[in-house]
Amino acid sequence: MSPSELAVQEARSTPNQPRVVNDFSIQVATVNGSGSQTANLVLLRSLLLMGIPVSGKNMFPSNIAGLPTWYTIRASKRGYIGRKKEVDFLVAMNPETAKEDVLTLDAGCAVVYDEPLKLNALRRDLTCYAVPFDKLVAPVCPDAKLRRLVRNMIYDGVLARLLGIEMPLMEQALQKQLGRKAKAVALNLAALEAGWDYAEKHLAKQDPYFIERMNETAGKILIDGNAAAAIGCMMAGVTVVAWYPITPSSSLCESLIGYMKKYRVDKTTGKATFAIVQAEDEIASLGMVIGASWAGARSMTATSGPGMSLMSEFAGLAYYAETPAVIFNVQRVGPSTGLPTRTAQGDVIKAALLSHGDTRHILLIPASVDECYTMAMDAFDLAERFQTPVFVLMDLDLGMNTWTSDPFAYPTRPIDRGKRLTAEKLKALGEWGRYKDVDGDGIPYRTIPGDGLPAYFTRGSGHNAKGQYSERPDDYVDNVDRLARKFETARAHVPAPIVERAAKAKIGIIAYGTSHYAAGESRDQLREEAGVETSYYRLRAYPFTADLPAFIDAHERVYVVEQNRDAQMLELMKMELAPEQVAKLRSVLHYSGLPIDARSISDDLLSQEGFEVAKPTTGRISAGSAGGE
Amino acid sequence: MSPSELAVQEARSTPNQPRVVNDFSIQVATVNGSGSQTANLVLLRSLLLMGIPVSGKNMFPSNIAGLPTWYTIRASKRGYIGRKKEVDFLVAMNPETAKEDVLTLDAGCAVVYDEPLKLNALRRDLTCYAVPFDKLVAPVCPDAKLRRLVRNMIYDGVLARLLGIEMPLMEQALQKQLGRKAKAVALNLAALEAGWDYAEKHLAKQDPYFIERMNETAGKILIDGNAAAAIGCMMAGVTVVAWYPITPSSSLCESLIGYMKKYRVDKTTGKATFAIVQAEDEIASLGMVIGASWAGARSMTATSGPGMSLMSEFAGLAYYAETPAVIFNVQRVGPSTGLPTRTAQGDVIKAALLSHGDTRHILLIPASVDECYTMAMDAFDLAERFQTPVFVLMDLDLGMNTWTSDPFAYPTRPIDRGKRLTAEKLKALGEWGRYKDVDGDGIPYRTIPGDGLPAYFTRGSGHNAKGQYSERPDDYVDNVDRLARKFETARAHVPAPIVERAAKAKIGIIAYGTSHYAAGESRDQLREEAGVETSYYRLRAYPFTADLPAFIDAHERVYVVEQNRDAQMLELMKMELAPEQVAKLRSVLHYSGLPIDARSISDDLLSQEGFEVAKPTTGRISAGSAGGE
Amino acid sequence: MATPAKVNRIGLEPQVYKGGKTTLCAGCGHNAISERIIEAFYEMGVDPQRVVKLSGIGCSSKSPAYFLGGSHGFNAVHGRMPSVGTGALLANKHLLAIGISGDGDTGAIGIGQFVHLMRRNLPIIYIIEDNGCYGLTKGQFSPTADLGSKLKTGVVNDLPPIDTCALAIELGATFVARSFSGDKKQLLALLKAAIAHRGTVMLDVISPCVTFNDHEGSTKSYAYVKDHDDPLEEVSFIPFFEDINVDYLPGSAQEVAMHDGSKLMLKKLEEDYDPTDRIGALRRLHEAARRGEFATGLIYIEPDRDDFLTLLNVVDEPLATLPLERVRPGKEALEEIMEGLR
Amino acid sequence: MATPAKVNRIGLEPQVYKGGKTTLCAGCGHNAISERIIEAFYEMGVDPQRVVKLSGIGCSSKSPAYFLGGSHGFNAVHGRMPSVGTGALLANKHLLAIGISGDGDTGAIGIGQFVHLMRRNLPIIYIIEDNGCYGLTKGQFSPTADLGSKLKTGVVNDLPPIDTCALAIELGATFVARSFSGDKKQLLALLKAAIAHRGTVMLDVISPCVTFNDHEGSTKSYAYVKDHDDPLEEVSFIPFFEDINVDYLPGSAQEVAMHDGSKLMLKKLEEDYDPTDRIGALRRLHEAARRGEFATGLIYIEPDRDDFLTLLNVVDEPLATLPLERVRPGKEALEEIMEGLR
Ligand SMILES: Cc1ncc(C[n+]2csc(CCOP(=O)(O)OP(=O)(O)O)c2C)c(N)n1
Ligand SMILES: Cc1ncc(C[n+]2csc(CCOP(=O)(O)OP(=O)(O)O)c2C)c(N)n1
Ligand code: SF4
Ligand code: SF4
Ligand SMILES: [Mg+2]
Ligand SMILES: [Mg+2]
Repeated sequence: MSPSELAVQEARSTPNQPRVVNDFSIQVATVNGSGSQTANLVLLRSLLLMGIPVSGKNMFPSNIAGLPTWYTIRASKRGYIGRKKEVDFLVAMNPETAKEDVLTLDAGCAVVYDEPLKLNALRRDLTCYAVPFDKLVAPVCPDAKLRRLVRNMIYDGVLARLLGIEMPLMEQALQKQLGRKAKAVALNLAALEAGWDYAEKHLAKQDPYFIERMNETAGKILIDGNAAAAIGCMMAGVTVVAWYPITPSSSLCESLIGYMKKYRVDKTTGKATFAIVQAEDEIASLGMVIGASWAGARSMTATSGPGMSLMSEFAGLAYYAETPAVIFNVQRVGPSTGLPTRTAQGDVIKAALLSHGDTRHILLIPASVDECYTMAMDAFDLAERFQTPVFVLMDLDLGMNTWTSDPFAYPTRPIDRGKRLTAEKLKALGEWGRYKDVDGDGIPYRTIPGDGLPAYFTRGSGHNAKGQYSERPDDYVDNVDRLARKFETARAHVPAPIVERAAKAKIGIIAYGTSHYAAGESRDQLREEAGVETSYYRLRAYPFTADLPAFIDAHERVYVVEQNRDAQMLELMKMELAPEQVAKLRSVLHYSGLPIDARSISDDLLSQEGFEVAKPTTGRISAGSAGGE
Repeated sequence: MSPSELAVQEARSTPNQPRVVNDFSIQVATVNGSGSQTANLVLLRSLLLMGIPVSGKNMFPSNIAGLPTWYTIRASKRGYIGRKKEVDFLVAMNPETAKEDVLTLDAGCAVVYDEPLKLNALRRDLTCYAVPFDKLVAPVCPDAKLRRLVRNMIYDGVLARLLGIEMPLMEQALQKQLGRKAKAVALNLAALEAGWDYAEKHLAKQDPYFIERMNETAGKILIDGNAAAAIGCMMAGVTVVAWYPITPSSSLCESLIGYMKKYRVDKTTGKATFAIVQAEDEIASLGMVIGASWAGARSMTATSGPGMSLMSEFAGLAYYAETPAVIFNVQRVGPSTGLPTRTAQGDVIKAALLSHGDTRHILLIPASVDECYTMAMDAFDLAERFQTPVFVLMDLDLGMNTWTSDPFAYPTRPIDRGKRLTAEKLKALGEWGRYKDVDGDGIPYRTIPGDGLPAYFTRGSGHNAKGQYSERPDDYVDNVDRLARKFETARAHVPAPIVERAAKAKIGIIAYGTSHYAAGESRDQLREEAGVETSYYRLRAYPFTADLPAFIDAHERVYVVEQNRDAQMLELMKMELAPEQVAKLRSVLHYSGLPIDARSISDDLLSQEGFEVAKPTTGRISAGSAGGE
Repeated sequence: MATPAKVNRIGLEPQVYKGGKTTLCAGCGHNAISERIIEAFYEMGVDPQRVVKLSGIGCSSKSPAYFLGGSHGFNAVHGRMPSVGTGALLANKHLLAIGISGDGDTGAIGIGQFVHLMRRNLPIIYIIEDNGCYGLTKGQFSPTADLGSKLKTGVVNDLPPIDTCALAIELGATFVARSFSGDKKQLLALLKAAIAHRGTVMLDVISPCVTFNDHEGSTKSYAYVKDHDDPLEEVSFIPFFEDINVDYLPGSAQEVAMHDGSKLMLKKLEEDYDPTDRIGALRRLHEAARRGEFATGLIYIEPDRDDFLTLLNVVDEPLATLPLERVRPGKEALEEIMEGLR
Repeated sequence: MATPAKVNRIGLEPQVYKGGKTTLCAGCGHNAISERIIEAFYEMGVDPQRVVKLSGIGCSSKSPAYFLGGSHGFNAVHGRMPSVGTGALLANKHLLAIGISGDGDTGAIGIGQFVHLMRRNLPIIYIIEDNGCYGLTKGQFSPTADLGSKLKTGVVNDLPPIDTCALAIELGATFVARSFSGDKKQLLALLKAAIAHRGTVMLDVISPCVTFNDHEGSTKSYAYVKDHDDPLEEVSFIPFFEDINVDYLPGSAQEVAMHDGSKLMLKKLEEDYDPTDRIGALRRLHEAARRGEFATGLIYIEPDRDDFLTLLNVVDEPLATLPLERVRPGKEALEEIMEGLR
């Protein structure tokens, strides 16, 4: 682009906007497999190093290379880390989507684009910066084959200059990202600088977006939820893992393998204190977990919706046979051959009721990477304490995206291995029966193979309290009533909700998992834009804890925010709440496959409250390729 | 037993009871694999031939031979065909359970028993008839190997004499049962007569139970629900069946094979108008059904809970890919290695929501063998009309027990093959899109391979209205919203409930499936014994039809009667009814594995209504073997 | 003057046999296989309306979208293509079914359905696009990964591979072949023969994953496979509608007569190889594997066994479209049944 | 004077190795197998506390309740015993696992898990109680039903059987044998050898279903199997703790040294049979099948391959009971990880 062209474009922008500092979103549109992930993570980390609360979300297609991908980075001085619906600053690298990407922007946005795309011709209400990426990459990367990968680093340099990100921090982020690969570091540093230099020389700042140092991120880490959960599993002392690859859960087990190889192999003997098996499918995965848990190991698997569906039969068996099992479900959009790389909270009611017959499962629902870590530990404790499957419901957004967090605290609590019979206990009990409710909490004592204590023959429901085969109606009823009692006991042991009561709020909001961030931001919007005060109840587990009814009672209307079509958590609530409480419940749903955003919640809630809501903003992102197969 | 012993025993009985005519239950306790099924069915049919409303229920163990089995026949002049909780007349053939069988009887009951068991010594408040079965069988059956099988026919003869069943009808029933097996007929006739003769000569009638001719069964048939459903499937024009054996659904497909071989094979060419495949498992069964339906066949499978669990993933795919599928689930007690030979309505909510993600399925719930027949036809029509899986929820009680019914009516309605694109329609539409909602009812038009019309590539949810690959958020939302609309459309097309409004009733009862009979009988008990009038709503399908709220509104309290622990249908109702309606709902549950009985409902309902209810009757049957392994 | 368009024997242009634009990685072996499928169906003059394409889940299972755009296709669930294909063929026995699977889709989650499809000799062309890894989930080992093969991360596979060809032979498939996505000629000939065969065709095509499994140390890299390809014979296919006579020295070639009158000519590269000898075929597979090589070509054929649809003895018309009168027995039938129940 | 109780080498009486009273049909082959298992474990002096019994669903899968009453058992779901067994062994590698399955449980719904268990060479004794039918669901054909075998109703099976032994050999099992519930001596010897083997033992025991599949026309009836039993060798087992020397004519027997020092003596009935030759074993199975016979005895053995648990290289103690300090890395570890994420 010649300087004169640039001048034309400057005229088109709207230079009189006020400065927007540390409060905007950058979207990078590329194709996957093009190495853009490195550039995006470096950008993300550089903002973290600038001390600014930041979040990054990857919208990627269900293939390996060559299809459109959007990475969105949000800087938010107020600490909002949910998805922002509107894009403020676009980096348009992908010819295939560039036109639509630009056309869907709000007026006043900024665009850095690959010069040949000539996007400046499309609209006059944007600030456009053309960058000749190919021309810039050639000199810094003589090896033509590597250029495709290095090219993206150039936009980091451009953005650093345009937004005011400090280059030393950018370089530090790059070093961190690429680790000890010296050659790659050198190449990318050169590209970074080429971008900076080009912007310095050729691009005149016209947009209102600025990054300035803050001090909000000292000591923070950057991690995805899957890796966080993996650390939690390791710290929980998991010993047997069986898994089958599936997006978006694979990286949980893959991270775990990495950590375990490093920290759970005996330094002297080279022997592992764990066994991790890539099973032939999800049925086998859960079967192995059940077998291992039955034999006394802390055992887990991770999967997503299709895998969970396949686990249905075994999940019911484990519920009835009372074997522990920890199952991570990193949720994605259903069904199979659905949208495996999009996020959802769509398996909630399914997990709660998984299997045929009368079954009910414990669910833990982390909202943050820190909770992925801590709840992984909770899950093992609860599974062993209650001798039952425990599902940890994450989602793609939490599991695969990179989040900032305080560093994880070393666990102070010992692990809870539940009611294992011991020789002393046996003596105290006099007679042991595998399914006897000796403590009145529904939880029986168990023995494990090889422990030298009485053996029993494990089956589903066809047994009496002693564990002997029985088809007697009374034995069956006694047993399933005890199981129901056991589930009731669990209410007091699952993670309690995090509740924020606003003094005069008539409205309550209930959210869970990753809906939390958008819900929190929406509460600010509601207060600040519409004067609506809200209380907040962040649900963290099923069965619901005893305080849920009270929260609802304390408000006139309560909105349950979730990321599925059928309001699944609300359905679970309706199943057990009193009608007076149900009467107060409303639903806010978001189920497009993109992470939920605050604006959508606020608009929906306000319109249900009778407010006039502006037409949805145009800031609808074009994530997703269509047609033409 | 000598006549003098008999005299002792007579003294013990209570001869002053009033005559009880055509209103009592007979329970035959044997071991399975002993040929008692023939004797029991002959007894059952003889009562039918006597013109008396009758029902038979088999409580059998989960093995093949040698374990306790109880067959209960109920004669009811008022036409009650649900299980009667109390046993009035016991035939105790099984040494293993005889003691407990006798000890759990109410006072005044009658017992025919195998003499060596000496059951008369156990209680003085029963009428006991000793029969030396071994002595009687030897002369009528010279072949010692066959005696085990023939021996049971003797108690039919004894009962005929004691109760007053006409021998010619008994013989007619026997002929019918054994068909053309002349040798077997002769042997069994001899045994029947030996029983009669023995009773005639040695047993003095002391109990109050009598059978007398009525005229309530003219033209009626005797059939089990599985066979009835099979006839319905054949009449529906099913062409592809894939199944995997599982109790209690196997006999549905096995009956179907029998009928199809007889009526659906071309007489001249010997070629079949159907393909029935025993698949390798239930996942494959449903896969085959989906493939066949997709390619245009009317296709079905039948299974039970464990199989349905395994079908979860495929069920979700079919919902999203919009392929028809008819799935019979003959419910049994969960889970796997549970009580496979006991009945339950335990898969209701699971079937409705089967699979991960946002899915919702149509359920049809027959209560009678006639409905098994008609709803089988409805199921295919609905599956093709709505291009979605349809579950027919039966249960072991309905599917495997023998029921009386009016003969089935020949279908008058043509079959509905749903919205299949034709060349004309294509012309009219201009452009076809596989998932376009052209009629506003959520139902798109489909083409099938080989029809010469436009082809499409079938996937789950990753497509736009034209059927092209898409990951666009808006395409996804549009599509799943249309699916929800389609499900709404179905409300008006599923079988409507059968409603009986009682003029001044404040109480409503909702029941479904086999709970119907006990519910109906309970309504009479409530009226006659406690003066409680009730209205009745027999639910026959999910989604619920539009009149459900109105029924609830019209009553103060509504009891939902079902055979599972968790009140699953009630849960489904709570998920969608208004809080005012939910507030009126109560639950009556029965989940011991035995069919529900009227007395249990009445007692439970009355106690919820604040009535003083007598302690449960002792008539608790000992069905089920325990322990000892 | 427009040159007359190139058409096949049923008058269709090559274009008709193409599909959507591939979304697989550039250079992926699967794309080469799609191209051969397009050629084979074009050259054999198959009516696309008669074809159904089935697949499971994986990069490979996506590929049916990239050929035969005018045919119906069904991208089913992971590992369950066989059952969906079986159902489709039960509904309409005149369909020509081609199923595409991956080594993960078939060898791991789908091995059960694979076994039973082979056993039934279902008339389907079952192709495994075999790259020894799970491409779509980013490169984990699949059950066909060879002992000692390395992941990019350096992890070594310590389990023996499942040889899908040996398995298929053991289980009763009647046409078992192995090929290489890089061997255009062999693959094309085998695909044409597959179209002509009546019964299960199991065609394992080694198809390198250029993104995750094409490095040094991988035994499924393009280079490794090219180097270790051990063809059993030179395969050529002579369709029934072409009148070609090929002369071979006596004993130097074996001619296999196909069901539809086509001929498969196998020019021997080894004196004693006989693809109709089951145990010989198994031995040969084991031997090649022991040497770290891939025996390719037609490994086993049994041209005359009844396929599953024949065993079922159904009417000639597709079951899917039989009219009501053919599928609903008359009133008398119902009455007879009722009478039997009284 | 009380006679001293008969005890085995670890001092336990035979009674200890018994289980609950069988609920299977009188005469069921499965009961005979349970009896041999009781004998084998007694005579080998296995500590019942070390044993875990796993099964799927079926009459066969019920039978673990009828032997080794003092051992833990798990009656899992249909066809999935292998995964539960795998899990149990992962948790505690010192357990001795015996899995009982049926031909339906293994051959139909469970064939996928079967394939992968064999491939892994998991150290388990995997017994198929093979009656060619689904006993517990009343006699339908299973995938091991032979071509042409008849149901009681006269229906003829028109699909070829899956030969689980051939499959196991193809897949990598290291001890593959077939026996007959009616051949006490052979079965007992094989079971003892199974206990001594380290790796997957796949033992297919033909076990007639007297209720549904014991009639004329069935190829799995007691009479038919007795008539068509084709033993490969006379098997005897000499446990490591017994000092027996058996003399055979040179060349008339093959001695297989087991992992624990025991010896398996195979008195040859055929000159050339060598159970360490994979392809020879497959050929012999095929030949017997072609003749309508069942080759029984030790079909294949590979005594030295590393089993799955060895490959995993885990610590010597059971994973199940490692104390917290062994399974939770220290504070430094977490800090190091956190530092890497900053
Ligand atoms: C039930 C289920 N489990 C797991 C997955 C995730 N998954 C998608 S493709 C795939 C493996 C594909 O490997 P392969 O069949 O070899 O195909 P390739 O991509 O290598 O061509 C897996 C595990 C899934 N879609 N469904
Ligand atoms: C998921 C599931 N499908 C079907 C069944 C029903 N079922 C129980 S046992 C059995 C077959 C058993 O056959 P086999 O394994 O050969 O054992 P056998 O009874 O012959 O010893 C079947 C199909 C089940 N329990 N679970
Ligand atoms: S990841 Fe591998 S298998 Fe998948 S498209 Fe790319 S090269 Fe092909
Ligand atoms: S039905 Fe057959 S397999 Fe089952 S217990 Fe009886 S004889 Fe054995
Ligand atoms: Mg692959
Ligand atoms: Mg069997």
